[in-house]
Amino acid sequence: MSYQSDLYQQVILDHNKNPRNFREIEGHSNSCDGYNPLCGDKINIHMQINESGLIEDIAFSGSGCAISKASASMMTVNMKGKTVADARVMFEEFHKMITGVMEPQPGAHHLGKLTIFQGVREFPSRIKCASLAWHTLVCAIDKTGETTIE
Amino acid sequence: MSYQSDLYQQVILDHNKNPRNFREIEGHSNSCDGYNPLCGDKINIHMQINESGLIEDIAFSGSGCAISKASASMMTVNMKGKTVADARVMFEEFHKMITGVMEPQPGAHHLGKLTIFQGVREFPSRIKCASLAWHTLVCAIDKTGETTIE
Amino acid sequence: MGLNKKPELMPEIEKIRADFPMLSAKVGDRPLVYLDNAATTHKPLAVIERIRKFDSQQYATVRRGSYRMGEWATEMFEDSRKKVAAFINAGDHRQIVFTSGATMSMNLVAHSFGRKFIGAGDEIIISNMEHHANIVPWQLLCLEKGCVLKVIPITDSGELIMGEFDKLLSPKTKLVAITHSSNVLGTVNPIKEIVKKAHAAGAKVLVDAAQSTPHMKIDVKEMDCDFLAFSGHKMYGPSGIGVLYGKYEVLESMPPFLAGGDMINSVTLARTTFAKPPGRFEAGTPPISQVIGLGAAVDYLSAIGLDRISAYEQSLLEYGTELLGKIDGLRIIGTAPHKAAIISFWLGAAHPHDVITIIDQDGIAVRGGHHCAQPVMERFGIPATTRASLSFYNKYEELDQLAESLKKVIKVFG
Amino acid sequence: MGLNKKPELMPEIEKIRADFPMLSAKVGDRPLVYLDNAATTHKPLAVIERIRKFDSQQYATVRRGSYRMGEWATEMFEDSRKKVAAFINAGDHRQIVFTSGATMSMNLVAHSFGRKFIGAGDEIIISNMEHHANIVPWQLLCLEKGCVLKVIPITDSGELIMGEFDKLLSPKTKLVAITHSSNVLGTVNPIKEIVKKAHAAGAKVLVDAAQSTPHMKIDVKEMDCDFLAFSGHKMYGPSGIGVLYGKYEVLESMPPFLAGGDMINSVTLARTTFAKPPGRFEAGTPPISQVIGLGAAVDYLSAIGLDRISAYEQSLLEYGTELLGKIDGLRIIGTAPHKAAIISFWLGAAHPHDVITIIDQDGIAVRGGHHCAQPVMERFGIPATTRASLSFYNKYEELDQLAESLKKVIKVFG
Ligand SMILES: Cc1ncc(COP(=O)(O)O)c(C=O)c1O
Ligand SMILES: Cc1ncc(COP(=O)(O)O)c(C=O)c1O
Repeated sequence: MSYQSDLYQQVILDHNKNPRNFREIEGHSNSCDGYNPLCGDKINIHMQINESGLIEDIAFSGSGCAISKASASMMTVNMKGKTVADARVMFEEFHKMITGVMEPQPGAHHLGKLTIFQGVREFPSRIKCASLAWHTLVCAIDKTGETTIE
Repeated sequence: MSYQSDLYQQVILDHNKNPRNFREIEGHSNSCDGYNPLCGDKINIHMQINESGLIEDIAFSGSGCAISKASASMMTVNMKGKTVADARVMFEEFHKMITGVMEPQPGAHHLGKLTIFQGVREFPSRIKCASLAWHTLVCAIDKTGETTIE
Repeated sequence: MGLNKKPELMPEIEKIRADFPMLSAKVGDRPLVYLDNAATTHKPLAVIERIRKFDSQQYATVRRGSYRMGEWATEMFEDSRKKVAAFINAGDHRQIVFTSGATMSMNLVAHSFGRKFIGAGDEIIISNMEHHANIVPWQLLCLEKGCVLKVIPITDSGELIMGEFDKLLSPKTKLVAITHSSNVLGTVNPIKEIVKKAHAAGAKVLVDAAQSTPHMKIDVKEMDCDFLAFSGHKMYGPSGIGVLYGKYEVLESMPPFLAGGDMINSVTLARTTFAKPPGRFEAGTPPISQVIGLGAAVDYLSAIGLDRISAYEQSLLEYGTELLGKIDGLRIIGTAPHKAAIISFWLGAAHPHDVITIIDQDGIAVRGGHHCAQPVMERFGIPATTRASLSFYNKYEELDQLAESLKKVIKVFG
Repeated sequence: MGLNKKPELMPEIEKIRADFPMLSAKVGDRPLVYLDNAATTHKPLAVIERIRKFDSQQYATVRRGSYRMGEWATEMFEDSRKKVAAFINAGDHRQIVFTSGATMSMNLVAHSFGRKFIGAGDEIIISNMEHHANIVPWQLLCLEKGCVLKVIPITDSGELIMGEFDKLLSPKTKLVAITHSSNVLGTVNPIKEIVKKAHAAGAKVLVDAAQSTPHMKIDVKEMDCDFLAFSGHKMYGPSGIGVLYGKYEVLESMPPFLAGGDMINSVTLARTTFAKPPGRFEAGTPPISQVIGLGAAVDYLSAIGLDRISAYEQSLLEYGTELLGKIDGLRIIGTAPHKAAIISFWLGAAHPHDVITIIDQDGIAVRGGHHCAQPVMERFGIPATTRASLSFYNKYEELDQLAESLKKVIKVFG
């Protein structure tokens, strides 16, 4: 296990430095504020979902560590153009992957490049960093408005 | 140290079985209820003190262990006819004796037969049993009405 | 019946005794005969060594998501929570709140649940056999809130008069706070029946299990109680640690009690939001090493088996009851058919305080006093009792020694 | 100044380190470099062995006036109280209340003193550098009672703005609750001056000494504070034990908080009378072994000497501040001239959470987060800090290792 090969890969460091979709969406249809009280991370998700359940736009703002920021950034990139149903499936798969419940064999899931986060499982205290954006995504879809992972 | 020679001497056992002045005094001038919360002992003292501070009568009631009962009984026997000032001096001496602060050399104090309680010092948890009646006596003299030794 | 020793119920008794270093202690020149297990129990090496190992090789603070040392400590800490949950068959381990002791657990319920859900005119039912820890918090609550404390009376043998309980129950009843097993009488109360009736009346039930967790298998799902409180030090674990079990939805409905670090989600100087249970009720640095030690105690007890423990202790109880019953002038207080291995008695001639001083000279440790249960004393019209409370690490021979020593007391006071 | 190691201030450092078994622990294959002492401290063998000895050779319950084993345990227990009293120069040991931790000590004051003496419109003054344990209890109190929380602001270097304190003080002020030393900034506050002014305004003062008792000589008589709260586990003692010092006459004026055994004089089902302090505030079986262990910790610290500890830690602080100050992009948060050996910092490129994960790979344990002091974070406009908090058992070389490791972090995120 090495933090550089397993956790802080170049892609993650890049998304941390240059987060994609790091903005707000005016007149968004869905949103949620997500908190990780343990480390004080906050992620806000804005979404534009149309009547047929398609995610037309998604963006995030807030502050957090490299893992939570990169995770949010890569998630938004992946979510655009997906349906709400797809999003829920991917949330499940992502969660199973980072907690070590599911091995990310190629072809057996929809995660694509997101498998880069599989190394998180070796750093239990960082699992919540990687999952914060995802919990917040589901919360936004459910229009719950606020979520806290404990 | 032996409990029979040091603590439960015949005189004490006798006063426990046949406590003297174990009664109430109607129309008493002074009284106090004394409690030992640790063991639940209760001793009530009634006194008749005249204008010149002479203890004309003293009696006790309540429930307690052999040590507290015998101590109360022997105290009342000793107090009758003494002055309030005498009582205070004896309280001090008795207390010093049972806590081991004062050695009861003959002639150096006013305790007389009460030196039989000196063995209590070897049984720290019983010191309060021996002193309950005495604390209650001072409380009655002071007309405080209620006292608790902790 | 008869004076029947059944050592076959605990054939490895000497091995077990060797697990407890305190059992080879001496009092003066006499070996300690420890019969005060209802006050506190001794710790097996497994617990003592677990704490020592944790403190010297694994110690870190918990729950702060940090370096690995801290993560490992947190894992062990949460593992203890799971062990405790399994021990009382709680299912979801988030229903286990760690406190500093049973007293604290009950105070937590009084302050958090009580102050929110119990108001003027509401009623709380307790019984005449409660420990002060299950009386005074409710008295203080009722003083503050104007609620009313009702008391289930008990029979001369020390059993709840269930017909009276039925009469006390009403829509006004908000809480029934009842001991599972009395620390003076030994009586084991019919919790399942009480819970059923209380729930039918719309009341919640708190069970004081301080005296039962060490001695019998506890199943909170079967009991269906809303709260269960107990202490580590009475079940062969460390001092300074207790547990409050609460049904999750009940815990979730309750406001926090103690405030500080770790029980909050976010604090600003203006407003604070609180964590979910159990965190909500665990403010500040928890008793870390003690939680770890409690896990070891649970493992130890489970390895022996609560059923075997109960069976052997019941046999000790039967033996001791017979034996002491033969002593002239000795009156046993608490003779319910269903009781734990506690023998309280009143020895005509000698006050309990004198009894313990004298038998202490023989190395025998029993308790004399009101046992923090003054209303029981009043009920039986005595100021105090002498109490021998037994454990699976006791032997029949220790009861023989107690009986012999009591005969000496009678001789002194005869 | 300059990068000046002064090992002569603690010439026996290796001997001291050998006293702490945890200091030879490994994290993976790296020796542990423990710099999270503000969170919790490791225990010397003297403490670990004292607890083990007590639990295996001397264990009994306390304060119930019983057999000799129990009397001896009570004596040791009360002896610890006297040691703690002497440690903070409290004089009368009845002013020492044992609690489960600093958090509990402050909650005790909030519930007992607060709910009795603080009402609608009254004011409580805290500061902008408090730990949540010294914020949330007062927020909850004010929510309930309608009192108002006032906050002393702090300067950019992390010092109280005393002029603002003067303005906040008024006849409405009932309590000033202030930390002696900040767990994030390190700042040591001028308690004597604060107490003097508060008393002149008729307010009582509670000092949160969780971060100062381990590091500097405390003299409550000189401070003249009304309450002082601290934890065992932060001063090289066991977890699960804390202390509330209170002036006797103040404690005596307060109602009980937790209710149960040992805090009462007499209980009937109708009425209960309470014991005098400290017993009034120590309901239930106390953390017995932990009290004994705390006594051993106090002995250990006193033997080294708090003055020597302070001097050496100050030198470590100076060295570390210089060293880390040289790291590019590293901003130290908390630069008061009078501070304890805590270095909090913000490392531009890397979030504290990432910092600790990376340096953890080198065996270095520091804390990253808000340190249960979110208002401090807000004040400095950062979400979290990385914090190295030092102890007299740390070495200059460990700070060198920290600096080296931080440089790696910068390389990763550069
Ligand atoms: C029935 C019962 N309830 C509650 C308690 C209180 O337990 P603790 O003192 O460990 O808080 C005790 C023990 O003293 C007890 O016997
Ligand atoms: C300044 C300060 N106050 C209070 C506390 C709370 O102490 P504990 O968690 O031991 O109750 C801490 C430690 O976390 C602290 O640093």
